[in-house]
Amino acid sequence: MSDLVSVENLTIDFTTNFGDVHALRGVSFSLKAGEVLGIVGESGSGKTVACRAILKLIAGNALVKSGRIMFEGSDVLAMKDAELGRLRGGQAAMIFQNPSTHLDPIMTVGRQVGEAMVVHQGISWRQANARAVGLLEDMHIKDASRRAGAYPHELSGGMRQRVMIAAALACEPKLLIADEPTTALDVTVQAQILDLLRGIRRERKLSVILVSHDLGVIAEMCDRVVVMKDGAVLEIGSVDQILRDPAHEYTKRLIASQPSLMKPTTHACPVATEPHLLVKNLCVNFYPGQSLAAWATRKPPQIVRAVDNVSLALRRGGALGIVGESGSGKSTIARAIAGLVQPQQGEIEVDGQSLDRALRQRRPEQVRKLQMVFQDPFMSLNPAFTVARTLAEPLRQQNICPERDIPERIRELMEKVELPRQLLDRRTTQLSGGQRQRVGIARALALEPEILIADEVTSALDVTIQAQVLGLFARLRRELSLTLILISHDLGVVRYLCEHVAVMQHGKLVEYGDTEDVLDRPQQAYTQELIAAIPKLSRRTSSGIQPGDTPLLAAGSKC
Amino acid sequence: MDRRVFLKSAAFAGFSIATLPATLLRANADGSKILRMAYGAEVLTLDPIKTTYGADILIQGMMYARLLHANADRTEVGPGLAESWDIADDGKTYTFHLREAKFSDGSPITAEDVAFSWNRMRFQKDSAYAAPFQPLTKVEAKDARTVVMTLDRKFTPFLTLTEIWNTGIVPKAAVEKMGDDAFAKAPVTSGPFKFVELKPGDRVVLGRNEHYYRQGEPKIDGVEFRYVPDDNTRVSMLQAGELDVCLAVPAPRMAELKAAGFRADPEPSSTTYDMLINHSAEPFNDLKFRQAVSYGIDRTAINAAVTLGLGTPASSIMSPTLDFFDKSLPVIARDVEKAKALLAESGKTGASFELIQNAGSADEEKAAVLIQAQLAEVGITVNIAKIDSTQAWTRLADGEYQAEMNWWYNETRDPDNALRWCVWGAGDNKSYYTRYNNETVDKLIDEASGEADNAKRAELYAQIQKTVVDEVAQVALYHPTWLNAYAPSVKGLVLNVGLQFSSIGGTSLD
Amino acid sequence: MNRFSFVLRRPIQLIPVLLGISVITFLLLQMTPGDPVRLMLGPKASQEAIEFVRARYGLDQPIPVQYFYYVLNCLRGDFGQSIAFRGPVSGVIAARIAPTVFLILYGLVISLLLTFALAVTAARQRGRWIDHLIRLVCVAGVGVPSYFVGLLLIMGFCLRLKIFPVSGYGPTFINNLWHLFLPALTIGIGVTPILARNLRATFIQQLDKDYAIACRSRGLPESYIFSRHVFWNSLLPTVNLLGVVVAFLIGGTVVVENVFNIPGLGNLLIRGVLTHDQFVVQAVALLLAVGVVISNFAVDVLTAILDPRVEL
Amino acid sequence: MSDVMRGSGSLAMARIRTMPATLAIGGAITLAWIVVAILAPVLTSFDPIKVDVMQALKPPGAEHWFGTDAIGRDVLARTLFAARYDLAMAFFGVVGPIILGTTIGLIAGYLGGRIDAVLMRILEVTVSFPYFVLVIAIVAVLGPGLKSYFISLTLVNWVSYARLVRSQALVLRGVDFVLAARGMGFGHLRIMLFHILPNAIVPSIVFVMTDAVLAIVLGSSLGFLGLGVQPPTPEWGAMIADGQTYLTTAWWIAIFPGIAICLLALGLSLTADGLARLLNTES
Repeated sequence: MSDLVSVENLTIDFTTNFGDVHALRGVSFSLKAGEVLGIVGESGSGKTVACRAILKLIAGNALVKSGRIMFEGSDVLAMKDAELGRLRGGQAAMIFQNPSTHLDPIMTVGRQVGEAMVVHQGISWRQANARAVGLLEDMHIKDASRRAGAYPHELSGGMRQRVMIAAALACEPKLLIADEPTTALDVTVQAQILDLLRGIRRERKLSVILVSHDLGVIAEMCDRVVVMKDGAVLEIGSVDQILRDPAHEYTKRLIASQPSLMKPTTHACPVATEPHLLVKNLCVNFYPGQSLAAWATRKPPQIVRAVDNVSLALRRGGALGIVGESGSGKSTIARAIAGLVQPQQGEIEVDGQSLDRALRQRRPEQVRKLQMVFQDPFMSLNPAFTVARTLAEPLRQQNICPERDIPERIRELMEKVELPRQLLDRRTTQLSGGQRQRVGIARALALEPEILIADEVTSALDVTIQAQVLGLFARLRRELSLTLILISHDLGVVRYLCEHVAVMQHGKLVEYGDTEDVLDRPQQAYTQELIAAIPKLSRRTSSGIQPGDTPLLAAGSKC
Repeated sequence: MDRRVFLKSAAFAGFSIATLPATLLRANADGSKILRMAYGAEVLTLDPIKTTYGADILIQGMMYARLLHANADRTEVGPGLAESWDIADDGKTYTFHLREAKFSDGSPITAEDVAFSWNRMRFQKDSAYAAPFQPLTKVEAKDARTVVMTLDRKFTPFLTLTEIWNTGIVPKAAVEKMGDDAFAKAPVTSGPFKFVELKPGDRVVLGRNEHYYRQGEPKIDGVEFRYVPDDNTRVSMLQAGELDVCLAVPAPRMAELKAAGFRADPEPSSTTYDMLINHSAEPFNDLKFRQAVSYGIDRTAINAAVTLGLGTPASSIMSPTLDFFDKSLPVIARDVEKAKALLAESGKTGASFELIQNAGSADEEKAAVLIQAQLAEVGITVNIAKIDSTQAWTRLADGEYQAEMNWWYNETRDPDNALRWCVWGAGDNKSYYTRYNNETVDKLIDEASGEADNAKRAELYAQIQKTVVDEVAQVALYHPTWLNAYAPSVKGLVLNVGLQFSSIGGTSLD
Repeated sequence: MNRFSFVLRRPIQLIPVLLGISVITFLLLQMTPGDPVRLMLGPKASQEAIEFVRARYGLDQPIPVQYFYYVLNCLRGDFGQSIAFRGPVSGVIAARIAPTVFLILYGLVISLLLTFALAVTAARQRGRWIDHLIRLVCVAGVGVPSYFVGLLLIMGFCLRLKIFPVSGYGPTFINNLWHLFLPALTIGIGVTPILARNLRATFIQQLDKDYAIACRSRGLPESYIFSRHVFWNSLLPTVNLLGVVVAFLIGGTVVVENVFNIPGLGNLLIRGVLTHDQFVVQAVALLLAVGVVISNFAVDVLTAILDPRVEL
Repeated sequence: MSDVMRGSGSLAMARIRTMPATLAIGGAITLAWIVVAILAPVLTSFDPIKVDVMQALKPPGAEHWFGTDAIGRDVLARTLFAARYDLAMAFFGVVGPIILGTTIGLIAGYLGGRIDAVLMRILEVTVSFPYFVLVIAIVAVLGPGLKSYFISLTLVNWVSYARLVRSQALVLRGVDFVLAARGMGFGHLRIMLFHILPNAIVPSIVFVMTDAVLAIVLGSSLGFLGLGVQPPTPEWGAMIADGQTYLTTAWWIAIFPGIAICLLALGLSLTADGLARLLNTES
């Protein structure tokens, strides 16, 4: 088999206001016809630039320093507009990570699927529409002829991704480049889309380049895999070979950082009798803004039950994971407990003492006891503050210690979260995602809480950083004997940190129990579905690598 | 709805509208001779008794015939609707004999209509300008063609008052039928023109009154009287051929218009531009201070700067165009030393006063700034306050001011009316709100109005003029001229000293 | 629920706005020193006549009573009497609506044409000298006062070239296109820089959006992507800005109407404020407020037509 | 890419290097006008209010570079001194609105609920009012002058800032770091001042310069209509109004102040443009 695409020694720089950035440094790889090639790497690794370059979809400030890209023998980078027009869509097509931004929001999806056919093949809009409906049916979209008239916002995320695939396939390309096609989707939807991709690949004899940060996805889908880091290719090989016997240190670390492969840290938990935190019959309703017209016509107010009669109990020092897909209400529970959302019903007790549902009514020491760490490291810190100020503020406001002790306290906090003191004078915007998340943890710890609520704290982080932060959690929990509530969509993360797990769907508690029981022997259909949807990695890795054993994780897994 | 089709057609429509060739759109004149004139104030009412406003006065003068008719420059007043008149020996009874004439609707003008119009003007409560007619006590129709008016004293100027615009004759039947408000919007007229259209804030259109009593007049088909507040826009419109007459041209633009072939010569006016001062308040309650101010001001320089020499510096409070103007009075020459001495005598060294100026009036601002600069050299500080005219008038009338830039004109050439307006302390308006009150002057004014002998009257008026100048009743600055410009095609049109186009009937338009 | 159901809600939202405006205008005018009747009758009017007329217009009543009767009369469709024009306000206003509406719409059409021409050119020639030039002109144009533009236009087109009339408002539609061209152009020049700048920026921003990249990946030509996708997506922010601009314009026509002597509402309003013509000011302010609300409403409708996502 | 930006020391350097040209030029022009305003007495030997009727209407020449006006005042001197007044209008026309508007926007956006509803009704009323007319009406109440201008602009123009800040505050109050601050039990005032305000004010800062341009145009329009500065103080709008009569015979009276306004406005607009670019690249 000959190479369909070959990328040879490609070097691309971006000129920015802050100087040149080396996006790709001498990248070479090739794709054989009919093959599925995976490109894996963390953010900034250059994987997206590399695959976009194949269609010459590079930004205006990109500068090709060297190298070429051959597509069936012709140099893509040397192509003129007309040739590019034939290549893109006609020969090779691309689908992207976020289907909601990559579709034109104000054009019906049928038209978007059909327009390439009109432009490239010169057929009429009517014919194009008919074909688009057919394509949408091929993508397993039910009621396709009606859906074709819908706008993207009227469709679910998974459906939008199907539309984008249909649009890409409209002109029957040979190559499909899929750039993180499932990252923005819930795990069950991800499984469906991956299924679909497998199907169309088989039926249409497509060659595929699949870019992902998720080794699990790569492992399930690909024949060969390219591992990239900092704009360079570290190694290329068959999936089995890379997973079983990675040559490069980084690849090993990448594999070891996969939560599903990490050894649970929950085995040595202390046992207490009285529940530390008790949540009884919690209900949180949202009232989407009621219109005057509705009020005038005496329509009953619309209620969205974000949390529906949920009860939980947690022992001192215990760790509870709450899992669920987006919209399941898991974050709302966390916020309701922390007092940031006021529930309509239910009791929250800490050490047998009832907490007021309104944060303002809680006593200062009650507020202190319960602290939260937030999801998005780019949103959870005040960008106007320095690190020192971020940490000093709670100490000062809640009178944790005398004013003169504050600098010392701040240094201790920095040590606790393993950050160098030099960062104290930095603006929070000058930190990396992982550093920010540690500052966020330090800020929560400043108030010396007993219960820590961690809301998707690692989902925005790269997997190796995630592993480090998870390790930190595990250590802090043990050292400070914290009671932990961990909200996550990732069952691996929960398994790593928590001995109890609650599975949520549509605001209701679906399953609740010991982590091992629930995850290994799920009783409920939804839980089973959830677990089945996770791309499996473990079965293809060798026992040669000891998860949790790499130097980087050592700090985080003392127990 | 397909939004693209919608938007595209909207865009196309907009585009085609905006690109229609402008030359195709010019309106064609239909050949009728309409005199187009514009003024800086707008016409507010067409009822002659309800206003004292320049724009109203101008337009109403062309709409309503009066008992007497003035010639073009108002040097003489002759027969109008009244063919002749008798004055009783005691000077208290005037009998007017009417000619045969019709209103614009073809109904006859009777003595009944005249009596009605005059009684309305004199006695109706909201008649704005009954003041000059105080001696008049009774107006009645003796028969269909005879009107008798009775005065309570001998009053020589009376005959000249019968030409003032607000004595215009209105049809009794129409006014009573329509009511005041409706009549004021669509009146039946007695003068050279009939009413055609009133667009408030924009224009009044008049048409030829076929029933006008002066045979062969008017010679033109109508008048379009437009309101164009901005002086320069008005001039531009004349230059661009959109107007035939531009009223109130800014002085600096007269030469330019004349050079461009327009008839742009200053026309005599009865106007006096002055600084009104409040005699009842500090610091102008002091004669020495008033004199210091008067000597400190350079009237010649102000006249030169504001009218560019088209007016004359004031020597008297009265305009030189009025009868019995005292030519022997000199223009007060600026004398800083004398002013300083007077100021020291007044004991008000370092005094300051606020000078109110109407916002938007360039001439007033110029004069005010000059006064400010000139008095600064004397040692008097002037603070200029630009305020809108409503406030300015209210403060003036309420006496809550120190000094204000102002001007006034006189409807007649007889000075009685003028002096009663501006220095007669017994009057309703307290000497034009200056609160100047000299009983001797009041007495002299009454005496002069009852005197039939012109030589004696001249003497009395000279005495009055000297007194009020010496006492600085108001600080007269200069006497401007009417500055109007006429297109070359306009023949025979003159604005007379009393702000009337008495010559409109004989005006032609080539 | 229907996306367009806001059409029904709008009139209800108008009520508090109108009440607020009437109270503010009422108070403002009461606080302004000066007597409207004196100005109405002219400088030589007698005190007696003034008192009589004041009583006739009810100006001798206490302020709350005046306001109460005002609101009551409004509800009956009587907007009061104009002191200066000695007649019902409705008549005075009716004569002035057309010029202002015409002027604003005309000005908008001109500015939209200019805006699209400039913004499309700049966006398509992005980064070239013409783009820089357009951008500079737009930046510079924001600060040119419209009265100055008006003066220069009159000098050039009316006096030197004699192509357009200096002023006025003609009797026919065609006539008005000609009469109001310069005033409308003045308005257009005033508004275009803001709109064009915004639209150009949006075009360029949208050209880099994910969906545009996705279109490129499907081999659609640049011109097609621009005309079918980017253009329509870019209209939304500009349409919203247009709403603000129109509201601004409605007040801003005052200056233009003054310079070009157009017998419109803006002119009337300023005159009313300065002569204390209470009911005229009240009514014009309310009317203009309704105009602002209508323009916002039009923007909402347009947004809803353009953007299927909008729920109002 | 973003890692590069975090290189610590070079950040300040990078910022200078990346300062948009428009900011540099606009800043220079604006600064130049400020210098002119301060040094006006040094830059010209003429007194801007000194009347000399004999010297009236002199065209630009060796002695009077910009000529003289109708009462013989030096146009150059008046144009230079007028910069003081017009700059003051730009400054004060913005300061009041930004303080009032930010406060209201912050309270409405952060607290929401009924307070927000009431404040937004007030905003709606203000917005529905023809902007220019409201300013004129308030000036008519207070009398012309810088003080009335300042008050009226504050009362009218706060809405722009209130809207900008409110929309930011609405977003920010749901953002994690604000939730974190609430979760740590901080008071509303503290959260508003230290957590919301510094982050919500950026669009306002960008808008300030544009708004200053509008303030100058508005202020000079008032001067043009005769409702601005009291004579004889020089102000550009009033000077243009003065010169309008002489446009065909003595063009210099109106044209030079006209150019002056456009130049200052250009300086401020360019600064605004540059500032917007700078702050946008940062975020």
